[in-house]
Amino acid sequence: MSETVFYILSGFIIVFSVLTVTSRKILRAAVYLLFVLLGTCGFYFALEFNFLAAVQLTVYAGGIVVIIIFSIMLTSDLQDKLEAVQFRKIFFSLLAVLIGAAVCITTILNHSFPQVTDKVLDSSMRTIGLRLLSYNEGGFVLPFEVISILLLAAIVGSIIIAKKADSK
Amino acid sequence: MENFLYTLIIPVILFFSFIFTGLSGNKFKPAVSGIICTATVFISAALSYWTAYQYFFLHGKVNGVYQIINVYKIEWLKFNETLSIDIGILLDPISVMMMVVITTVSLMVHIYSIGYMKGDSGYSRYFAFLSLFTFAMLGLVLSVNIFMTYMFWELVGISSYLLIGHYYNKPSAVSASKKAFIVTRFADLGFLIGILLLSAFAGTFDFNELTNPNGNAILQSASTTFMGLSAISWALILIFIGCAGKSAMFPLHIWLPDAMEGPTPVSALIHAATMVVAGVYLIARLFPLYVFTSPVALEVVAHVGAFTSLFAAIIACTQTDIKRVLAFSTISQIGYMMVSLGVSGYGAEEGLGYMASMFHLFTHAFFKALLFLGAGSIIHAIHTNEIYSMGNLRKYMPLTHITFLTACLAIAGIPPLSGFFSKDEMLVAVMEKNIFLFAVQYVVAGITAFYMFRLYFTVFWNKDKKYEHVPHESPNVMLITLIFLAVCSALAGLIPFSQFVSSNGVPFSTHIHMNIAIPVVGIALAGILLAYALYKKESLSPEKIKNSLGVFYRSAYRKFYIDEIYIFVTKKIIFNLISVPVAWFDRHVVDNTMNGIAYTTNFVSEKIKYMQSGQLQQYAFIMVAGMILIFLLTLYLIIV
Amino acid sequence: MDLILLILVPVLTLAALMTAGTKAQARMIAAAGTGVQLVLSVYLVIVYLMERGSGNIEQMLFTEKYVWFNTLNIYFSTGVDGISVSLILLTAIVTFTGVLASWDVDYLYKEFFISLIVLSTGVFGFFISLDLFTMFLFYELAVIPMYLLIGIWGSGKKEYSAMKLTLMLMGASAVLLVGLLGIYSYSSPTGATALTFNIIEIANVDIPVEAQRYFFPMVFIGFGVLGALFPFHTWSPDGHSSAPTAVSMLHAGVLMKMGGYGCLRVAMYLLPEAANEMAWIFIILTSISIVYGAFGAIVQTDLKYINAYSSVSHCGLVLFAILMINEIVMNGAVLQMISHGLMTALFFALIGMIYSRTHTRDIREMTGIMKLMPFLSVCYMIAGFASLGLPGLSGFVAEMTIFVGAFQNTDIFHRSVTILAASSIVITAVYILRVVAKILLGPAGDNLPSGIKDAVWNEKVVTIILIVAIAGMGLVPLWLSDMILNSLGPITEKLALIK
Amino acid sequence: MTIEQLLLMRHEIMLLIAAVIILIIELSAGKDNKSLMIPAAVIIFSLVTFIGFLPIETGKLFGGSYNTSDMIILMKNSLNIGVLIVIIQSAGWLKHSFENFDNSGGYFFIIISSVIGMDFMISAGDFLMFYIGLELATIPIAALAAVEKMKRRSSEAGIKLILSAALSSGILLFGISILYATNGSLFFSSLSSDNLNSSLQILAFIFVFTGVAFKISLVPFHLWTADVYEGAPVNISSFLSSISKASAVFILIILLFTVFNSLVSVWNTVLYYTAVITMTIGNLFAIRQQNMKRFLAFSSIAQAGFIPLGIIGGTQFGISAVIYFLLIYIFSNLGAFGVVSAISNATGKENMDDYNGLYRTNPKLSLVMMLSLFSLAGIPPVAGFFGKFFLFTAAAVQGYYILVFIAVVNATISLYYYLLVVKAMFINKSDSPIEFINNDNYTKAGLLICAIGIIIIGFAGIIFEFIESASTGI
Amino acid sequence: MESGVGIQHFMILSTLMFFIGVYGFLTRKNLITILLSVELILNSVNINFVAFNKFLYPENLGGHFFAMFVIAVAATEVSVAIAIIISLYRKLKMIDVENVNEMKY
Repeated sequence: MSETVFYILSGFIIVFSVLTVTSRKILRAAVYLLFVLLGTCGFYFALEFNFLAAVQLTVYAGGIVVIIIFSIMLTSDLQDKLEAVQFRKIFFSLLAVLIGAAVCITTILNHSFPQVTDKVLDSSMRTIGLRLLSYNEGGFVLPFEVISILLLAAIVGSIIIAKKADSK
Repeated sequence: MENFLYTLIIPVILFFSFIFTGLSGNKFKPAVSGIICTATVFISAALSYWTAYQYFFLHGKVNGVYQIINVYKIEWLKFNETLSIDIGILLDPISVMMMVVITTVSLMVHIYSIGYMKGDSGYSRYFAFLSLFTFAMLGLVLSVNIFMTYMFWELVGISSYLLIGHYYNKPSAVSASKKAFIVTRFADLGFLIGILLLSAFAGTFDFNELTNPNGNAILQSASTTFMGLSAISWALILIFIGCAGKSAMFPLHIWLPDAMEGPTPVSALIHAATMVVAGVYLIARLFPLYVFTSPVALEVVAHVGAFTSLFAAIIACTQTDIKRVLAFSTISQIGYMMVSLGVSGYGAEEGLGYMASMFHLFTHAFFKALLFLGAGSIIHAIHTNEIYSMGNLRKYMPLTHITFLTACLAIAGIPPLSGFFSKDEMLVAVMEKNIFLFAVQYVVAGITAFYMFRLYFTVFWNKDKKYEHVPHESPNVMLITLIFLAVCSALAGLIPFSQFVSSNGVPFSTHIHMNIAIPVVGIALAGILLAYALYKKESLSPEKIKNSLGVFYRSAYRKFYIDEIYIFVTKKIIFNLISVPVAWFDRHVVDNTMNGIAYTTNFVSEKIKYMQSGQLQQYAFIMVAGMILIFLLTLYLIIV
Repeated sequence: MDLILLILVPVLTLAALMTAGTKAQARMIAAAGTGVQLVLSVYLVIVYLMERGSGNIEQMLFTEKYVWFNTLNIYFSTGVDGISVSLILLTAIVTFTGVLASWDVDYLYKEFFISLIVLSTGVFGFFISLDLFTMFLFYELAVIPMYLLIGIWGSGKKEYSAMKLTLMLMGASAVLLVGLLGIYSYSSPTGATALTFNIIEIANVDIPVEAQRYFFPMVFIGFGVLGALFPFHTWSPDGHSSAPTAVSMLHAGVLMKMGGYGCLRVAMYLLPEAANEMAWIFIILTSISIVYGAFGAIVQTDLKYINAYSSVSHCGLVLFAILMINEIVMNGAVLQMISHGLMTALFFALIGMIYSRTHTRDIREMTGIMKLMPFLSVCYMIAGFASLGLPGLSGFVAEMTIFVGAFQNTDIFHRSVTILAASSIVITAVYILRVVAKILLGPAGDNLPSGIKDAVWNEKVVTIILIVAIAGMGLVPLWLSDMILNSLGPITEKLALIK
Repeated sequence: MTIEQLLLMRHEIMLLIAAVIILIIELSAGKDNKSLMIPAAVIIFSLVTFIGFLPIETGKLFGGSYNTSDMIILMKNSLNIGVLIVIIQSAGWLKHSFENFDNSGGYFFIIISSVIGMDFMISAGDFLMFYIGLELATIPIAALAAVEKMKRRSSEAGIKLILSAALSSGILLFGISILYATNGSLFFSSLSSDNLNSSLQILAFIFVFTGVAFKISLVPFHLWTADVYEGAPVNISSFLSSISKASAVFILIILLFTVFNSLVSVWNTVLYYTAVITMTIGNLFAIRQQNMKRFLAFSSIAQAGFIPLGIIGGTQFGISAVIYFLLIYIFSNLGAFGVVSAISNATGKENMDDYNGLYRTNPKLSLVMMLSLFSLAGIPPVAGFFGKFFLFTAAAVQGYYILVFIAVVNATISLYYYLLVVKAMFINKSDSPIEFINNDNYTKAGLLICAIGIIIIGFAGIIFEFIESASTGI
Repeated sequence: MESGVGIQHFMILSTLMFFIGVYGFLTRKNLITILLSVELILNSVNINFVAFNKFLYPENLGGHFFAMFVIAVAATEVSVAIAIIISLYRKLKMIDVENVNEMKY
C-alpha cells in the first residue's frame, strides 16, 4: 500500500471520526460514522482482507448503522441540534484523552516491533472457510459456535425488553 | 520447750465468733450475740493470761534471755524462694504483753458494751465487729512476718472503719469512718512501700530474720543510698509513716478526733488502748532494724513524737467535747511513747526507752480505756458529749467519778498510780539522750495534768446543769469494768516491767529516779492546781485567758486548721484539680479522639459522595482517567 | 480430661436452648448448661492439680490436636497450664452466676441466653487454645455477641455504646491479627519446618528481633485494648454502663481477662526480645491507666461508670504486672485477673440488683439503702473491700503479689512506677468508700420507690457464690498461686534468657 | 476429535442442553401454562450442578482454545452452585408479577447462557474465546437488568451497564490487540512463554486489566456497580455481584498467572494500590447508604478489595485462599441478597429504615441476614472469617504487612455498616415493622442453602483442603 | 508493505481513533451518539488486528478472525443497547445521558 493511499484514507477516517463525535446533529453523526466505517473498509481491501471488508460493509455499514439510524429516527427529532456540551466536560475529557493518546503513542513509537516476516498472507475464501470450521489449532469453530449462543441470547434479551409492557 | 500451740486458739476463736455472729445476724436475740462474743473473748483472755504466765515465768526465758518463739508458722502465700507471706504466731515479751493488754481491754469493753449498747439496733453487728477487731489486733501483734502484720494492720483498719461507722444513719459518723480509713490507708501506703523496699534489700519478710541483730537483713543493709539516706532508712521512715497513720502522729492525726463518732466503748478499745498503739508496737517490733541500720529514722520518730505530743496536748486544752479531749490526750500520750522509743538504744539498760515506751503503752491502755469507758458512762447518763453541758456529776455518779479520778491521776503521773512509773521511766530515758526533747516532754506532762483536770473539774464539780432527766449511775455490768480497770490503772505501775520486757530480751531492773520524778510530779500538780483555779474555783476566768490568748487559742480550738488543710487538699486539689480534669480529659479528649476517627470517616464519606454522581459519563471519565493514571504511574514513576 | 468438653457443653447448651419454648425452660437450660460447665471446670482444676501432683511436668496438660486446615498447619490444639486452668474456673463461675443474675430477663429471653452462651464459648475456647488461629477465632467469637447483648438488652445510650465497644475491640483485633500473622510468617525462620500457629512450637523458635519490634506493639495493643489499656479504654465505661447486668459481669469479669492472658501468652511469651526492649513504653501507659482510672472513678456519679473506671485501673494493673517481667509479678498479674474478675462480677451483679429496685444508678439519688436492703448492701461492702485490697479477700493477694514482684526490679524506673501504681490503692479506697458512704450509709432516702425488697434466692446464690470465691481466694491463696507460679516458668525463662 | 474429548467440555455442554430444554419448554408451553418453568429450571440446573461434580479428565481441546484443569473445574462448580442458588431465589421474583412470570423462560435462558459465557471465559486458552465468553457473560445480563419495564431505574441500570461494559470491553480489546502486536499469538500459553517486559506490553496489560477490573468493580472502575445493582432486579444484582464478579476474578487470576506472569512486579504494584483504594472507597461509600441493594453493592466493592491480597503473593496458597474466599463470598452475598429480595418482593421495601424491628416479625429472615452479614464482615464462627483470615495470611506470609493492616482496618470499618443493618433488624424498634412474610418454598430453600453454606464451609477444613489440592493448575 | 507505511502508522491511526471514540463517549449527550463512539472504539481495535495480522504475522489469520468476531459482538451489543435505549425512551421520552441519573451517591 502506498503512503499516499494510507494518508488519504487515514486522513479521511480521522476527520470523520472527529466529526462523528462533535457533530451536533445526530443523524449526521451517524452518517459520519458510516464514512469512517467505509474508510476502514478501504483499508481492509488495501490490506487484502477482502472477506473482512465485505463483512464490514454488510454487517457494519449495512446492519449496525442502519439500526442506529432507525433508532435515531425513532427517538429524536431530526431537526434538533444537540445542546452544546459544557466547557468543563470538554476540557477534562480532552485533557484525559490527549494525555492517554500521548502516552500510548510515545510508547508505541519507542517500541521496536518484530521484523516483518516474509511469509505470505493467505486470506482466500477457501482458507477462511476451512479455518472457521476447523477444530484444530488455528481453527475457529468454537468461537463460531459460542458466538451463535451470544447472538441467540442477545435476541432473547432484546425481545424481552422490547415486548410491549402490558401484555395483559 | 513447752508447746504453745494452744495460743492459736486465742485469735482464731475470735474469728469464728465473728463469722458466727455476723452470719447468724438477726436470727438470735441480740443478747445472745453479745454473750457469745463476750464468752469467746473471755476464753481468749484467760488463755492469754495462761500464756503470759507460761511465757514469762516458766518457759520463755532461756539462759536469762526471753526467747522469740515461733509457735506456729505456715506459708500462706509464696512469692519466691525467699519471699513469702507466712501466717503464724510469734511469742516474745512484747507480743505476749500486747496480747494480754488487748484481750483484757477487749474483754472489759465487751462486758461494758453489753450494758452500754443495750437496745441498739445494730447490737449483734456491733459485737461481731468487736470480735473481728480483737481478732485482727491479736493477729497484728502475734504476726511472724511483716506482711502478716500488714494484712492484719489493714484488717484492723477496716474493723475500725466499721465500728466508727456503727451509727451509719448519722452522716457525721459515716464521714468520720471514711476519713479514718482513708487517712490511715494513705499512711499504709507508706508502710507498704516501706515493706517493699525492705524486702528488696533484706530479701525476706520474716521478723526472725529481719530483727536478728546478727542476721543478713541488718548486716548487709545500708549499701544503697538515695537522696542522702540509705535505702533502708527510707524504708524505715516509710514504715514509720504507716505507724504514724495508725498511731495518729502529726500530721496524720486528724482522723482520730473524728473517730470519736463511734460508740464510746469502741473508742476505748480501738482509739485509746489498742489500735492506735499499733504504730508504737510495730516500731518496737522492728526495733533492732531501726537501731542498727538507721539512727536517722529513729530520730525522725522521736521528733515527730515529741512535736505531736506537745501539739495534741495544746489542742486538748481547748476542746469542749469530752471524747475529743480524750482523743487528743491519746495522741499526746502516744507521742510520748514514740519519743521514748526514738531515743532508745539496744540492750538492757541501754534500751531503757524501749522498755519505758512499752511500759507506758501498757499502763496507758488501762487508764485511757478507763477514761473512755468513764466518759461513755457519763454520755450514757446525760446523752451529750459537751463538757460545758455537764457539771456536778459526782453527785449522781459516784462510782464513775471515783474511777475517772483515778484515771486522771494516773495519766497526770501522780504517784503511786501507774502513769507515774511509766512516765518517769520515759522521761529518764529521754533525759539521757536529748535534753531538748526532755524539755518538751516535761512541759507536756504539765499540760496533760492541766487538761485532764480541766475536764475532771468541769464535769464532776461545779454547778448542776440542766439535764433532760436526772443523771443516773450506769448499770452494774458497766461499773464492774470501770472498777476493774481502775484497779489495773492504779496497780499496773507496780509491775517490775523491765524484768519482762526489754529491747534485747535480757531482763534488767529499774528504780525511781527522784531527780526527775519530783519535778515531774511537781509540774503535774501545778497543772492540776491551775485547772482547779480556772475551772473549779473560777477565780481566774477562763474566758479572759481565752481572750488574751486570742489567735493562738482560736487556732488551737480549730485544731490548728489541719483539718481545713486536709479538706483543701482533698476537695480542691485531688477532686477539683485532678479527678475532675481527668474525667473531663477522658470524656472530651480521649473519647473524642476515638469518636473523632468515626466522625472523620463519616465526614470523608459525605464529602466524596459526589464522585458517585449518577452521571454515566463521569463514571467513564473516572475510569479512563484512572487507567491513564495507572499508565503514568507504572510507566514513568514506578517501573522506570 | 478431654478439654474439648469445655467447648462441647456450651454448644450442646446452645442446641438445647434453640428448642426452648418458655422463659422458664430457657433459663433452666442455660443455668443447667453453665452449671455443668462449672462442675467441669472445678473437676478440671482437681485433675490438673492431681496430675501435677503426680509429677507431670509437661508445660501443657491434657493436650489434644485435631487437624483442621492441614495446608496452613492449623490445628485445633488444646491444652492447659495453671494459668488457663485458673482462668477457666473464673470463667465458669462468672458465667454461671451471670446466668443466674439474668434470671428475670423478659425481652427475647431465649436469644439473650444464646448470645450469653456464645460469648462464654468464645472465652472458654480462647483459654484452652494453644493455637494462635483458634485463639483469635474464639477471641472474636467472644466479642461479637457483645454487640447484640448491649444493643438489645442494654440501657441508656446503648446503641452508641454497643457500636463503640464492638468497633474498638474489633479494631484492636485487627491490629492483633496483623501481629499474629506476622508471628506466623516468622514461625519458621530457617524454612526447615512448615509455618505454624502453634504457640508451643513458636516458642521454640527465635523470631528475628527486628520483626519482633514490629509485632510486639501490635499484639500487645491488640490484646491490650481488651484489657483497657490507656488510651484505648474508652469503650469500657460506656460499654459497661449500657450493658445489662450479666453482660457487664461477663465482660469485665472474663472478657477483659482475655486481654491480659493474650498479652502474657502471646506478646510476652512469643516475642521476648521486643518485650524486654519495649516494655517501658507500655509500662508508662499502664501506669497511666492505673492512676488515671482510679482518679476518673472518683468523680463519677453513675455506679456502673465508677466500676468501669475502677476496672480500667485494676486491669491496668494486670497489664502493668505482665510488663514487669518476673515470676512473682506475672503470678500477681494472673491472680489479679482472677481476683478482679470475681469482684467486678460481684460488683456488676449487685449494681444490677440495686438498679432493678431503685431504678437509678445515680449515687446522688440514693442514700441509706443499707436499711432497705441489708443483704445487698453488705455484699456491696464486701465487694468494695475486696476492691480496695482488704486482706482475707482476693484483691489483697493479687495486688500484694504484684507490688512485691514489681519491686524486685532493681532500677529506679520500675520502682518509681511501682510506687505510683501502689498509690492507686489509696485512691481506690477513696472512691469505694465514697460510694459506700453515699448510697449504703446515711439515713434512708425517701425518693426511692416504696416497697423495696431485699435479695431473692437467685440473687443470693449469685452473690454468695462470688463472695465465697473471693473470700476463698483471699483466705487460702497458696494453692492457686502455686498452680500459676509453676506454670509461669517457661514464660519467664524465655524472657529472662534475653535479659 | 472424539465424543470423549468433547465431553471434556461437560460443563458447557450440560449448560447448553439445559438452555435448550428451557427454550423448548418456553416455546411449547402455552401462554398461560408456564407454571412448569420454575420447577423445571430448578431441577435441570440442580442436575447440571450435580453432574459438574462428577470426576472428569482434564485436557485441552480445539488446539488449545479450550482447556480445563482441576482448578478450572472447581471454579466452574463454584459458579454453578452460586447460579443454582440464584435460580432458586429468582422464583419469588418471577412469581411476583405476571410480567416477570411471563418472561421466566427468557430469564432462565439468559442466565444460563451467561453462565456458559463465563465457563468458556474461564476455560479459554486464547484471547478470542476469552473475549467472546466475556461478552456472552455480560451483554444478555444487561438486557435482564433492564427487564423491569415499568421501572425507570431498571432501564437506567441496563443502559449504564451495557454502555460501561461496551467501553470497558473496547479498552480490553485495545489491550488485546497490542498484545497481539507484540507477540503475534492470541494463545495464553504462547504469551506466557514469551517474556513480556516492554513498555508497550505493560500498556497492554493495563488495558486488559482495566477491562477485567471493571467486571470485578475494583476502584476506580467500580462506579457503575452501585447504580446498576440498585436499579436492576434484586436477583440480577445478586447474580452480578457474586457470580459475575467471581468469574471475573477467576479469569483475572488465570490471566495474571499465565499471560502476565513475567510482569509480576507490575501487577503486584498495581494490585496493591487498587486493593487499598478499593476497600477504602467501597467502605466509605457503604457507610452512608440507605438502600439495601446499593448498600450491598458498595459492600461488594469493598469485598472485592480484599481479593488482591490473595493474588498479590502469587502463591498457590494465595490462589486457593482467593477461590475459597469467593466461594464463601458467593454464599454470603447471595444470602444477604436473598433476604433483600424476599422482603422486596413481598413488600417492595428496600431501605434500611424499613428493616427496623424485623427480628420481631421475621426472625428467620433476620437470622439469615445476620449470618450473611457477619460472614461478609469476617466474624467467626461463620465462614467469612476463615475466608478473610486465609487471604490475610496469604498476604502476610509474603510480607505485605502494611497491606494486611490496611485491609484489617477496613474490615473493621465494614463491620460498622454491617452492624448498622443488624442494629436495624435486632435493636431498633419500629411502629410499623414489616409484617410477617410467608415465603414460598423456593425462597426458603435458597436461604437455607446459603445459611448452611455460610456455617459449614468455614468449619469444614476439608473444603479448603480440596480447593488447595485442586488449585495446582497454575 | 513495499512502501514506507509501517505498523506504527497504523497503530497511531488506531490509537487516535480509539481516543477520539473515548472522547465521544465522555462528551456526547445523546445515548445513541455514545453508542456511535463505542463503534469508533471497536473499529479502531479492528484496524489494529487487521494491520498486525497483515504486517507482522501473516502466517496465521488470528487478527483477521478476531476482527470478524468483534464485528459480530459489536452487532449484538448495539442491538441490546438500542433495545434498552428504546425502552428507556418509552418512559422518559428522551435519551439524554445526563438525565439518566436517578440513582446516585
